[in-house]
Amino acid sequence: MGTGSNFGFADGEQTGDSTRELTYIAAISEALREEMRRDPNVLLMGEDIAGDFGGAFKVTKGFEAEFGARRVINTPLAELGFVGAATGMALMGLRPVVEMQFADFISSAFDSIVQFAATAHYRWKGAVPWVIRAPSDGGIRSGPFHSQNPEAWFVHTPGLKVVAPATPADAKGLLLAAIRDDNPVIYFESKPLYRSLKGPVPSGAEALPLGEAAVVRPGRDLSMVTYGAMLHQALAAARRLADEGIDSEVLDLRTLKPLDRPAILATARKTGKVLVVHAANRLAGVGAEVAALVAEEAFEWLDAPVQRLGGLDVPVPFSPPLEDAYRPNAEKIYGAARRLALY
Amino acid sequence: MGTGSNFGFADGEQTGDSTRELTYIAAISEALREEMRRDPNVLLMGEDIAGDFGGAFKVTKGFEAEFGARRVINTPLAELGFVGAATGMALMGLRPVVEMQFADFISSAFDSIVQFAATAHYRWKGAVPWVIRAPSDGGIRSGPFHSQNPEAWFVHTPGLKVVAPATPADAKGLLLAAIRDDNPVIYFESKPLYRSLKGPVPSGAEALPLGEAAVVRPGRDLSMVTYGAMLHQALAAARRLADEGIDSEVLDLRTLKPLDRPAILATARKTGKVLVVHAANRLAGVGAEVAALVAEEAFEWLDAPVQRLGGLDVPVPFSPPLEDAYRPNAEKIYGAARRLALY
Amino acid sequence: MLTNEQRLTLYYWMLLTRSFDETMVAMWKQGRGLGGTFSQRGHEAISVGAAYALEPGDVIAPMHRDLGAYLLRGMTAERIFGNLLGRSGGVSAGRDANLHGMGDLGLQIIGFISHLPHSMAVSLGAAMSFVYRSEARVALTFTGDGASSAGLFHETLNMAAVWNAPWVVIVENNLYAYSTPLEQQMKVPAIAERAASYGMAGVSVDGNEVEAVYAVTSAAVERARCGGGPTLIEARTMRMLGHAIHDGAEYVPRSLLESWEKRDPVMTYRARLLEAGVSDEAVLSEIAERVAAEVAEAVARAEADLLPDPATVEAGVYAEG
Amino acid sequence: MLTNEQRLTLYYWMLLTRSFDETMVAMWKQGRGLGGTFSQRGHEAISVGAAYALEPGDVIAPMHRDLGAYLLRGMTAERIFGNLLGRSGGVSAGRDANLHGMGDLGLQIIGFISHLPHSMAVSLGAAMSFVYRSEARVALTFTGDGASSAGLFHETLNMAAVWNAPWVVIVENNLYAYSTPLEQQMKVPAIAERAASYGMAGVSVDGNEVEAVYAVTSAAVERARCGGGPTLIEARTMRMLGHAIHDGAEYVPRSLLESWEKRDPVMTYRARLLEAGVSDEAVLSEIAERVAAEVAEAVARAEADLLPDPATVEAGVYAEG
Ligand SMILES: Cc1ncc(C[n+]2csc(CCOP(=O)(O)OP(=O)(O)O)c2C)c(N)n1
Ligand SMILES: Cc1ncc(C[n+]2csc(CCOP(=O)(O)OP(=O)(O)O)c2C)c(N)n1
Ligand SMILES: [Mg+2]
Ligand SMILES: [Mg+2]
Repeated sequence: MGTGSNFGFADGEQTGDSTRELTYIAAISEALREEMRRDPNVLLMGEDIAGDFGGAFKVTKGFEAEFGARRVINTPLAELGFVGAATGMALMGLRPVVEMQFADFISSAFDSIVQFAATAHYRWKGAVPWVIRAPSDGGIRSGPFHSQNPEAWFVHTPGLKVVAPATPADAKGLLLAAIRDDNPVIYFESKPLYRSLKGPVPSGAEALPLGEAAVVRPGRDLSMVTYGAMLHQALAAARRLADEGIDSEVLDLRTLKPLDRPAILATARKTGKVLVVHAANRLAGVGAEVAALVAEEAFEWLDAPVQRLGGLDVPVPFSPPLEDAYRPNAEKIYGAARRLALY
Repeated sequence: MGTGSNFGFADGEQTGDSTRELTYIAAISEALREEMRRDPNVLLMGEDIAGDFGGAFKVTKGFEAEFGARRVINTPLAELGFVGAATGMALMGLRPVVEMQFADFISSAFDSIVQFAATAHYRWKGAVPWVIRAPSDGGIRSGPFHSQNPEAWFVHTPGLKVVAPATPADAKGLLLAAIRDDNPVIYFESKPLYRSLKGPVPSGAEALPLGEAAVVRPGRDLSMVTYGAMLHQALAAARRLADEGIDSEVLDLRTLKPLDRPAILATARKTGKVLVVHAANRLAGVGAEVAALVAEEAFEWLDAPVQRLGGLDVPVPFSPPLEDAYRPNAEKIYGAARRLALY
Repeated sequence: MLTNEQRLTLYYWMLLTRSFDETMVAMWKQGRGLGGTFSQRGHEAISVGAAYALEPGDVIAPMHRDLGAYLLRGMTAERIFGNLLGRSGGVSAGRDANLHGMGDLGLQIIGFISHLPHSMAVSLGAAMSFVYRSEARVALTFTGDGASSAGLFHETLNMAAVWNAPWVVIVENNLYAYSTPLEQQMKVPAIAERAASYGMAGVSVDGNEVEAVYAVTSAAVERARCGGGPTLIEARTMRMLGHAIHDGAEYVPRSLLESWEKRDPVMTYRARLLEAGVSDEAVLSEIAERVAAEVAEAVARAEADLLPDPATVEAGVYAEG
Repeated sequence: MLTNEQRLTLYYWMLLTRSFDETMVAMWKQGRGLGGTFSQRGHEAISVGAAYALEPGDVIAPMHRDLGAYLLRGMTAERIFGNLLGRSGGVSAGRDANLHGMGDLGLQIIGFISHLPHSMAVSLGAAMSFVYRSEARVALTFTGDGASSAGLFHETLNMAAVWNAPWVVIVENNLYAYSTPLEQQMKVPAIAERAASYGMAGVSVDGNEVEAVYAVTSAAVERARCGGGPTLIEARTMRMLGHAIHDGAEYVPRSLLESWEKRDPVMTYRARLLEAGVSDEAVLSEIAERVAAEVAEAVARAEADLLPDPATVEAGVYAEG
């Protein structure tokens, strides 16, 4: 159910100034708007995205007025069907951007994503240039069905690309890249960052490359490898560690498939100590792949065991003490990183 | 599509002798038959399982005659719906065993499995004691849609149990355990082993515990951690290595969720060298969790980097040279294990 | 025919539902809520009328606007407020949000999940367990106009018909799915008529008339109980507030709301009871006072209840035993 | 009205389809196959009659018994045999099995996946791309009686109707889904009538009469092309062999097969052509010889073709550029 969160209201970001700061969600809207202006093949589909309403999070508020109902399509409640339809449009050369109302509902379209869209090019050169935008993650008291981070399912599935930006600039640049990419891309946007995070965003419509991680904070003593909202928790932990003389490198993966293996291995080899952090369930999560990769290919450089922090192996609980116990945060990252540094 | 494979025919196993050998598939049939005789709450559902036909692989041939149409229910082609119905039956205390015609089609029921069945007990103490039997794995020229090993999706999902037997005895004992377990269990059976593998099977209806791995071959020099059909490839590789004086320990995980962490760590600490092998796609597969676990908790004991062998990051291709390139086998395991031993 | 006492009972449950709902909405506006929640304003006649048609052994799988059904089945207002507030005494003990996860098999209630319309298939399974065990029980569930676009709607109706299941589904057609009006959801918005193409009974009812809802549901439930097979009931009503608590529903024409306001299921039933001499102002006021007190006490207890102990976060993922 | 030349064209494609199919079945029996495969025997009139109703720019998404549609759209028998045999010159270059993965956008063909009925939604999307670009094109797809039980059937029909898409679906009702007869799949096996509850045109046709299939499909396609919206066509026929090559279909009553055998779409059409004086034995035999030669040559070339180079196994997962 589209339960309310305080992130449900647009707050009319101003645009146009090339040095301006935007919220994370405004950066997403801007990427969509600019790309729709640029490329007539881009269209939007999803539940409740049209009209003055503009979607559960108002990302597409005003879009129907600008681009018309032809390019901003409200769908019935039928994720499997409308993702399949997006695949058909994409095969015909359009570039549909599909909004899941919440990332949690992507499981309702799972079959169409992993079986049809993901495999069409390998099997018969059917290119499927769609993007699914999936508002993911929790920490905002939304319960098991509005807090999920289902990226691992898709990273494991051949043929998809998976993106998870952590900053407004990346949100814009990677969404542009995702739309322009000729493959099915799942774009996990972070609900907790929507309106809590502001940052500089270039006003030009320049795409960032998919598949490139970013060293957000260089450091010597240990590496934190993370993505999405956890980047900011990791940075907070790193600041606190810095006060204690521990110098953390923080790597933001940004793209989860394809993973930037060289960047992961570079930081691991540089510091010799790696802590992988994500909000998704830890067990068999994307962090397991990162840790396994490091263990396999940076073994000789490691001075301590690769550590992982992630959600517990339970559905995301609703009540604050439970959700806080479930989820990594700066405090827990600080503790794990400190132990690692002192190893 | 239910394409043919040479595993599609029953061959009338004899039963009744307590020292007898059964094929892997006959062991599955036997477990179902005995448990249905024992527990009136056990029933079967799935496409084409009833009547004289008895399912795409004939596992339930003759069952309708013995147990009646009430307990052997042919469903329409509606995986999402009939898994949901099984969940409702299970909530009412029945123990449905659902047959997927092929494991590949489990994605069609994904939503119901991961969102409803997996979470009901955590959320409101709704116990869901069903089993989904999923004929999985390839190597038999069945192409991208009849060769999948989708276990990682479910291992990552809180609330499920996941089983993957590699021998006829385990196939029987773990299926009995899965049916008697009060939780939703996905039971991945191995198509390539169905009729190619025979082994001793106890005639009694004794369940094996879920969550316990087995050291199938003790050894000193390195550990192979695997499950399903790959166990036999690993054992073949181990025999060849033994001829060269390399002594491999082979651990069969048997249950993938919950993972037997102590057994994994014990073998890792014993040999200091671990090779994880599965037929599923390697990237972010179950092997990543195993490797990450070893890297994290057996670090001090490791004499070489944890290695993984798995399927490539592509849909399972059909044509023999491609499928062979895609998939691990004894030869590839031998090579990787040898390199590891010599590290 | 309903007795006067039964009519007052229906009124009581509708008023309790309404009072709960109004209190909840007010609390959330005051910042005393946690996360989001759903108002069911306008749906009282459906959830109460339908649930009243069940026997105690029947199973019910409500959706997010069926507060009345939970209450009538014996789930206390305190436990439900506790769920909304994430308290340890809430139905899900803080694990699930708002009206989700409020299952209690002791009360024969199957908990709801967000993903629509999964209660349909699951409740069909419950119904099939009754057939399996030759029990004269029925399963009833609810779904929405929006949810009827999902494939599971079709899969479930089709299987229910083929299996001749003792199962009843009520489609609460409240003209909107979130912001999406009916005409963007389906070309022929006669949902009850879809039943025919499955070989299932289908009937449409005024969802603002509690006795009418009760009557068609009773008939469907009793037919199901006697082996007569499933029924699809379309109950027409209007969602009177936003989709969820944060939603102002500016997309709904005000005139539409005004016309439905005149047909408010609680107020019209109250007037009817007076008119027909079933009751008098004094009795109805006494019910209103009782309801207000119950709700106030439920809120007070729920607010005073503890949040769950974080040490329990990993408990209960699996059933043991 | 069809010209005599068109009639012979239809006959040619049906015969090519049949001949391909018989050759394939024989090869698999001889152990010259790879993996499993599907016979479409009995379905020639549907796949050929429907595909013949399309313009070259229209899109088609066939399912596993629509060999005739692939051939008629220009996919050569050699490429299809190559696909069946996992050869590098096969449509999917050895990546996909039997009749799966035979997409070729140059021929406006969308490839099939096992998971039923995904071609429905995907082809609807293709149709919507024509609306988007204001092109007078139509998308046509096929599905089965079995696949019609899946939720995606409902989701797609509903959206096609709401969006008034230039889209046509043909349900090949061949009385069985694998071993499951119609009565275990649906209570009211009048699939065409389901269209009404979506607000869509629905029509039933004899699937063994190629001209009848052509006629209803043409009408539906032309209506769709002119903005008249989607159509659901139910084509009734019988699956004459097993579900797939390994399946002896012992569950099908022999008498049922015998009665349908008399209505064989290829043989009855041949007789009709002779009877109506459209053609004579000599011409038809000449066609048969031509067809036999084409199939033989296709098989020879496909069998002589190389298996794919294992070094290419990771190529092509992603589209580049
Ligand atoms: C599969 C799925 N997709 C999306 C949602 C988000 N969502 C919650 S309620 C809702 C609208 C439901 O409309 P309807 O069924 O008419 O019920 P109503 O809220 O009007 O009572 C949507 C789109 C969901 N809960 N499930
Ligand atoms: C989602 C899904 N579940 C199961 C299957 C396995 N399967 C392949 S074909 C088939 C029967 C299909 O019947 P129908 O749609 O009538 O087509 P037909 O084979 O009769 O032409 C089944 C169950 C599948 N392909 N897809
Ligand atoms: Mg509604
Ligand atoms: Mg069929």
